[in-house]
Amino acid sequence: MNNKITVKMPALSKNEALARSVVAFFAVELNPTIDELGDIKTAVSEAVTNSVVHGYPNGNPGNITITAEIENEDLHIVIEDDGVGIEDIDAARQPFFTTGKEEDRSGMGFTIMETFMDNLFVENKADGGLKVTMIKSLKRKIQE
Amino acid sequence: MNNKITVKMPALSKNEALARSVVAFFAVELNPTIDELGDIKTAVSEAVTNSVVHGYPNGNPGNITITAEIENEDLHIVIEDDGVGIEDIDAARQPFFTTGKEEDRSGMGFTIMETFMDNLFVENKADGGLKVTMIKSLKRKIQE
Amino acid sequence: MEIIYNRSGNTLKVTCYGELDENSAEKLRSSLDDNISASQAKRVIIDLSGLAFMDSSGIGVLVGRYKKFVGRPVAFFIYRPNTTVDKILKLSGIYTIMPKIETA
Amino acid sequence: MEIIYNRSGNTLKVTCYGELDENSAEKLRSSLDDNISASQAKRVIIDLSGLAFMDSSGIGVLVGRYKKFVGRPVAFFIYRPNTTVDKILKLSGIYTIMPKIETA
Ligand SMILES: Nc1ncnc2c1ncn2[C@@H]1O[C@H](COP(=O)(O)OP(=O)(O)O)[C@@H](O)[C@H]1O
Ligand SMILES: Nc1ncnc2c1ncn2[C@@H]1O[C@H](COP(=O)(O)OP(=O)(O)O)[C@@H](O)[C@H]1O
Repeated sequence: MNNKITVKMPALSKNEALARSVVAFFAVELNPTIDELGDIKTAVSEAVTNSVVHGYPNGNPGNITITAEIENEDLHIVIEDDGVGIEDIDAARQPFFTTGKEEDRSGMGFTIMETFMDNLFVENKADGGLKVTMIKSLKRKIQE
Repeated sequence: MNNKITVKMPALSKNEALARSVVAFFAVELNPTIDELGDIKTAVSEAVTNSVVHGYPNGNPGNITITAEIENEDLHIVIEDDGVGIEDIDAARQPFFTTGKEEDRSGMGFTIMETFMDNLFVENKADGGLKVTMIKSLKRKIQE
Repeated sequence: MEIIYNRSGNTLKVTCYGELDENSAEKLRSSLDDNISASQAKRVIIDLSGLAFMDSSGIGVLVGRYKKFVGRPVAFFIYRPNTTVDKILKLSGIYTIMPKIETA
Repeated sequence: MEIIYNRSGNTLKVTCYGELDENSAEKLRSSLDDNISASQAKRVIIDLSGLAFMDSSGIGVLVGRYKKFVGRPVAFFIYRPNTTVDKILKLSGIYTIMPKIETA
């Protein structure tokens, strides 16, 4: 039976650490290296932080839903919010692009997700909000 | 805004550690002592293990849903499964009562939950399965 | 869950590391059965100081070992449980069949 | 997130402990601004070896400090990032404005 967890929490700053830790804990089943675990935690943190910082600009934060699933030796992670979504996704994915305060945001979130994971899909949901899907393959390249 | 997380996972042995760890991580916001955190982890582990061991006796495990919520200085935890439920809940809550293999199960699960938490409610769900609600008050008795 | 054995004279000391729950209980159960039988020790000291976590599945393992070896010339002792584990062990009344000892 | 400062001559060494994310970024940001201004140091060495985690919020803090103090007589250096943090810092190109140093 493929293992799968779903975690739902309000889009609050203080939940960022919980979010990345749960996914990291879950991923341990796939026996990742410390560096792979660091990649996964960082990518999850970027997506979750985006929902917290950009998803609900009018205050009144809604939820973030995180799904992590193991399929064969791949870790599939989906991070969704019910916020405002992104008008031009291609532009938003460019390195250094940010609509945040330049003092705070580097515009490197999507670039980090893309670099640290094997696949990244970003889409607006039909009913509003952003859905980020990332896949990390933890197949051991060299048989150990 | 009161913080609240919901975690859903299949009722598998290997998820027991994840379940109690998520709740413990969440509870840290209430600034518990190490002993209080031990109580919470243990009580959650008992309820989750029950869903794994007793909830789905015919194989084919369904889901466990865990909700943890902070209300004032209380931690509310709800653990639900969609399994067979319990025919005689009063009997099941007695110390040493078990329908499990005597070699493995001590029958102390509910007793531990009751002792370690401030409130414990156990009920069968209308649509099948068990719902266990526990509350731990983390009010500091002596002002620090 | 890691399990380390130390034999000295008639005493077998078992030290458990990690988390003891339903998922890891079977490993400890079969390890204890094999090693206690093979050792023919008269005293088995179960050192719990390395356990970061234990729930009632641990009680199941301990009571089960007592029942399995009862009538044979072996006595069990529990050593250094942490606060939470100690509370569980007290609740279960296990110290009446496996006394807690202060030195090992 | 804990932040420790060590002054020696013209150099201020900042050591960060814990996790640096969006939630903790503001604490580091205002702490750096206050302490760098007060110290009037010429070199600020940011020791990241104690960080268990950092995401791009950390880049935001670092680039922000660079921009704030640019034109003033203070240079920033980065010291001992872990593998994952080093990858992020390289990606962001920050080493061109805050060189990584091997000894501090
Ligand atoms: N969940 C989201 N909801 C709304 N907008 C988002 C979301 N995630 C990202 N964005 C938009 O995409 C831009 C780029 O995101 P990112 O690369 O992570 O950089 P940063 O977060 O530093 O701005 C953001 O500035 C924001 O405009
Ligand atoms: N989630 C559940 N679904 C079905 N039955 C349950 C559930 N939880 C507990 N029970 C029943 O209640 C009994 C007592 O539970 P407990 O006190 O935890 O002891 P133990 O798990 O050691 O048997 C179990 O043996 C089982 O018959």
